[in-house]
Amino acid sequence: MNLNKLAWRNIWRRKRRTLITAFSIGFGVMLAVTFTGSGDYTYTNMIDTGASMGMGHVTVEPVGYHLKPTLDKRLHGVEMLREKIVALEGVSDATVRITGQAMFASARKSVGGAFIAVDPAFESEENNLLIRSIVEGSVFSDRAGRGIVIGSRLAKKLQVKIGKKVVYTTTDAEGEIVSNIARVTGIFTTGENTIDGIMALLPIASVQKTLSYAPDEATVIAVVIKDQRHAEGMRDKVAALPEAEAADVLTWKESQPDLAAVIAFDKAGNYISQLLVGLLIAVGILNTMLMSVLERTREFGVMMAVGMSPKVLFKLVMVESFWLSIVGLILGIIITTPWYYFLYNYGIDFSGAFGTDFSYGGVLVDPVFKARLFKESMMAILGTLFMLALLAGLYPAWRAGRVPPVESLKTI
Amino acid sequence: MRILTLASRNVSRNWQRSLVTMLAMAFACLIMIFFASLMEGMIQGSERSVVSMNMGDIQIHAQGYRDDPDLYTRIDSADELVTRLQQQGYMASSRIYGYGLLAANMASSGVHLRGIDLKQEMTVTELYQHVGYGQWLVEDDSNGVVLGKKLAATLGVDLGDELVFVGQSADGYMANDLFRVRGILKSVSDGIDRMGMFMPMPTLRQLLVIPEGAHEIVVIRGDRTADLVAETAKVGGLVEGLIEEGAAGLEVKNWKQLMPVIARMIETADVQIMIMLVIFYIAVATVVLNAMLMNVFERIHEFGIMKALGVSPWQLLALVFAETFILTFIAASVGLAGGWWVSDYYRIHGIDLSSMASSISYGGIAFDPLWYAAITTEALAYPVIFLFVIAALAVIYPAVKAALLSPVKAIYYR
Amino acid sequence: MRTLCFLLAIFLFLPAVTAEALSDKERTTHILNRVDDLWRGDSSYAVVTMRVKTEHYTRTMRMEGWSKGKEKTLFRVLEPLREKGAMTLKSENHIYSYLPKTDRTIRLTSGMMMGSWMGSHLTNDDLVKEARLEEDYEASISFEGVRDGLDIIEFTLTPKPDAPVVWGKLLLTILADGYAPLLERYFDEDMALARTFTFTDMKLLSGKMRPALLRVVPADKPDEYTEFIYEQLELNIEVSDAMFTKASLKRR
Amino acid sequence: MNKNEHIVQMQSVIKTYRQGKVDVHAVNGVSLAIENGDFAVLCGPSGSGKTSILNLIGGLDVPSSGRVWVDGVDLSTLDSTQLSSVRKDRIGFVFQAYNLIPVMTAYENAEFVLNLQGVSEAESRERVMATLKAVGLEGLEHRRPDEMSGGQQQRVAIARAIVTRPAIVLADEPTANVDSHTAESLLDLMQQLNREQGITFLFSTHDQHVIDRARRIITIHDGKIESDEIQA
Repeated sequence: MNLNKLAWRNIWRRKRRTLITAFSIGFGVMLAVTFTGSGDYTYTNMIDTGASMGMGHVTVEPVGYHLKPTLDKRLHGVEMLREKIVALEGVSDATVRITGQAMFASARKSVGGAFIAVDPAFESEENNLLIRSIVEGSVFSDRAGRGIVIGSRLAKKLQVKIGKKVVYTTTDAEGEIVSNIARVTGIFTTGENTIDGIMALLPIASVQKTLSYAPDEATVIAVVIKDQRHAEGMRDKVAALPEAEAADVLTWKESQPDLAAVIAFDKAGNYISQLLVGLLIAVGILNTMLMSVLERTREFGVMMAVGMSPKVLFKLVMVESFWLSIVGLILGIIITTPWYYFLYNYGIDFSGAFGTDFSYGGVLVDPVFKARLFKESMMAILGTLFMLALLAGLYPAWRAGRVPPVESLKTI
Repeated sequence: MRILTLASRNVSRNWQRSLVTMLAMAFACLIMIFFASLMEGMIQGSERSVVSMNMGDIQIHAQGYRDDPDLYTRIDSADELVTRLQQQGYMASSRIYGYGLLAANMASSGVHLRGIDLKQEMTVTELYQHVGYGQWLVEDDSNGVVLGKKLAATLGVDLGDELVFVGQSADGYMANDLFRVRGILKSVSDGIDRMGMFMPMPTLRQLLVIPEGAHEIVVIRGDRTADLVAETAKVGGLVEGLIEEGAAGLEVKNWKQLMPVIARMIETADVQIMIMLVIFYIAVATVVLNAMLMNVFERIHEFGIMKALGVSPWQLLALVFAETFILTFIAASVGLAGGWWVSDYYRIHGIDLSSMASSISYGGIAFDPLWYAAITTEALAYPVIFLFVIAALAVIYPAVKAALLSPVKAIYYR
Repeated sequence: MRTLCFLLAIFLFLPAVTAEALSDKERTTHILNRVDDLWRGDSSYAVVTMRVKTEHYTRTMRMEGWSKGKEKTLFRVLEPLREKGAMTLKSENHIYSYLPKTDRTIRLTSGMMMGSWMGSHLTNDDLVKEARLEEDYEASISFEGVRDGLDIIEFTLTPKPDAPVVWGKLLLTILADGYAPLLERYFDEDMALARTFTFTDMKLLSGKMRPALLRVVPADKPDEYTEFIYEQLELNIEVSDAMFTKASLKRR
Repeated sequence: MNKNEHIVQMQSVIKTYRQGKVDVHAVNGVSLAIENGDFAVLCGPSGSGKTSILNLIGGLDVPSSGRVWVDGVDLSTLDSTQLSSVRKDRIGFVFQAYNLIPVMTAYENAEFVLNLQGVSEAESRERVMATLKAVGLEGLEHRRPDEMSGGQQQRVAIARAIVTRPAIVLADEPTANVDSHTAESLLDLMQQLNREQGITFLFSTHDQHVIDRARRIITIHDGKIESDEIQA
């Protein structure tokens, strides 16, 4: 009769109690999976969406561009660098872009805004939110052409439609005011008012010409990576490239501090809630184990009388906590799996309650509540709950090992 | 009364078991109160960030100003309106706005001028407490201005630096003047951060040649708990009264109407918090349920003896409930005191999230990185009530079971 | 226009002529050159009064201006006293503003280009763009004959496909006799009228009869206008290049 | 005095409990020696100190003064873990209320201490089966305590106490909870074990049947030894 077997039988002496306790652990698993999973999903979504808004997960820019984005700062030899970056392990895409401020004017109105000059050959719905959000027309196909894709609100302000002319004016590398003409080939609606109201996509070669940039000069290489969590590592890898020596390499956290702040804040709230729930569950386990120890005082007395040492008794109760938490975790996995499956595949649609254009930190958020759990998060949840359960067992176990034998034998 | 005495003796006789049960319940109660306070604090903090920072509860504009913020679309009798509102127990302050170009060194930027009635403004918003560097405006320093955070960065200016403003005054002439950076705000809202330049109202009146009237009147309810919609209607009525005296059409809107996206976001947060609270209550329920079930089931044997001694099922039931009541009462008291204490600590000190993020902005509004708890009657009362309800529910089954079991079975119950 | 101070420059132009000029083209070019002759000169000096009427104010401003070539203009306020000494320098693509009250010079950024110039119905961008008109448009005669009792010629100016202009077309009407400009109308891309320039008050200026009053009326605010009245015009005078530098602004 | 001649030796042992506000001398200066192979009984009325003496010998309790040796080991020099191991290896306990571990079968209860001792599975199996057979529980190995009668449970308890071949078995009123017929058979069993296997037994009881069977009768009164006689 080993300790495990004995502990296992002991926890099933009170089936109801064990099941309720196991349920509360299982409930904890479900909660943690729901919230961490929703966090993992939402944050990844937000980060990926944010990345597709122009700067990527990792951004290569001219030194100092981040603080003062003026077009006199630029990267040289971007094509070489881009190819080097694309060849790196974990990079799914890298695009060369020029980002800048511009005035957009039609005969009716002129509106201040910003542009992203792109090479249509490298842009896709995957890596570019604006292209993904085109509701009318399409993206221009000629990198040296006169196309422009603008936000729907910007189009409305300018009172232009597909095929109409837009003049953009900006300050070039020498500080000269330069303008050029473009015709609207597409209109996008992201749902985020600011973006729809100021952003435009322009063909990169035309912009290079307008700005008197050389063909391999640009302001940004936006690197999209396969797993957003590796942004820091990728930044270091990119920064280590000899071609990137004269450039700043930033992660999305640095290029989009607002987004990073929102995520950090949300995470903090999430962790605090989960911590409190975890504490509550731990107290539940503590309560159960303590009760169980108290009610078995006499039994422990007998065990000690027949020669079981306090240490072994301590171990016995710890093993009971262990099995209790294993049962709880398994129960948790059983009740969480269908729930997670549901969240993973279908999600809860909140668009009825919240509307579809929902943005945090300047990034649109899917109103459908879905969950995607990272493997690491799953391990962390199970590990944390398991540790909590064991911690909660410590005091009762110590209590058990401390039972004075005579007293216990007297209790009937 | 005898039952209560007996119950309390039982509680103290089984003091270890009682203590364990009570501690679990008290802790659950504490956590619930703390959590509810944190969530309430988050909502209040968000509202405060929106309302108290700059928006106010209600804003009054001349008809059409919001769609096209024209220098000439003004509230003519602004001073009178402010006085009237104050007589009605509101706090109100008028503001004037203007646009132009601000330059420093060789950098320049479009700027949104904001003329502030310094004395009144302090009664309605907390902007004056939100200066990151330097100082807030004072009347004596008429050319000392306070800039939005990003504007200051765009211009590359520091405290004391010189600013040149060029624009057009209301009479069509060129408006230009030199200003000095007196303060730089912390993050407030996207608009203010990027474009905002605050100055004393007389300075702006002189600069833009606007001798009277205002573009905006910000109103704060005298009673923070008063219904916003009703108060908006009331202010609307008050304004209506003035219009008959010959003023132009005015528009009265509360912040939820002015910033529907933010209002909806806060409502969403409300929903999320409700969900979190429900989850919390379920977690608490399992803990309390288990604790109470254990406490009663363990003692069915003992109840059997009591029945054998002639205690009636009803008396037994009453006894169990009395015991539960005593346990819950003590636990709730301790939990309430503890929860209150913890919440109060965080109400004063806040949880500092600024190490994670210097500024947090949702939908263009900057929120305070210090997360304060807020104690409301609901946050204190609901957990306590819930504790009693759950304890009562948890104990019904075992208590009835104990009451109905035959004494012999009860004695040998395990 | 290239010969006048930039104010006049705004509304006139020398449209481009293609090398393989056909007979029609030749005639068009010939007439437009004659129109242009009215203001032809490598440099100029002018004194102009600007009157602006808007819904909210009416104001008058007197100013003097110099130009050299087509890319350089400098402009200084004479009256009212409140703004006396304020200067605007346009050199190549830059516009600088000198403010006597604060004794500072500001360079306008691209974001400010659409702002009103001096409270008038013209924008800073109009100042920059005028010099490019001839590069940006192609002209053809669209009407010749009597209209409203006047024998006129009407040119249609169509922007070249690559030209960075917002307009859909411009219609220029001149008197058939003497080629004095009468009317210039700006249309947007949907060919709706956006603004109208009218030229009246023929006067002897710098030795020739020229229209001395220019009035700009925005189509959406027919009650408002900006008027420019020429008091004095001298062409082909001595002007030093140094005058059109940023450094000279403060010295004046 | 050679302590090894005696399995148990008590020397001027005093045990004082504090009950409410008064000190109660449960054991008041007892000196006692139990020899190898003894079949001795402590008798006396309720509260005379019998159980306290057994507890002190079993190392379940610590004397207020005086010393206790078990199998030559001075218990006062041991900590709780060492006491556990003395109990495990040298002492067997039989309680009035059987005190079997409810989640274990008869076999497992008997095996429990061997398990603690770390005896190999094969050997412990052999010993447990033999012991269970000796106490007359053959075929009942897989019954749980709640599936057995009081007498059967007490037999398991005896099996558990002797399976480790302890120096002494301490039995606290082992027949108090069973009917007289069962009591007789349990006593037969213990007597037989004493005779055949030479296991030393020390009982506490006030049951005359037990006293009648004992070889040595130690009478306790108010925590003191009143008489100590050998029965023929």
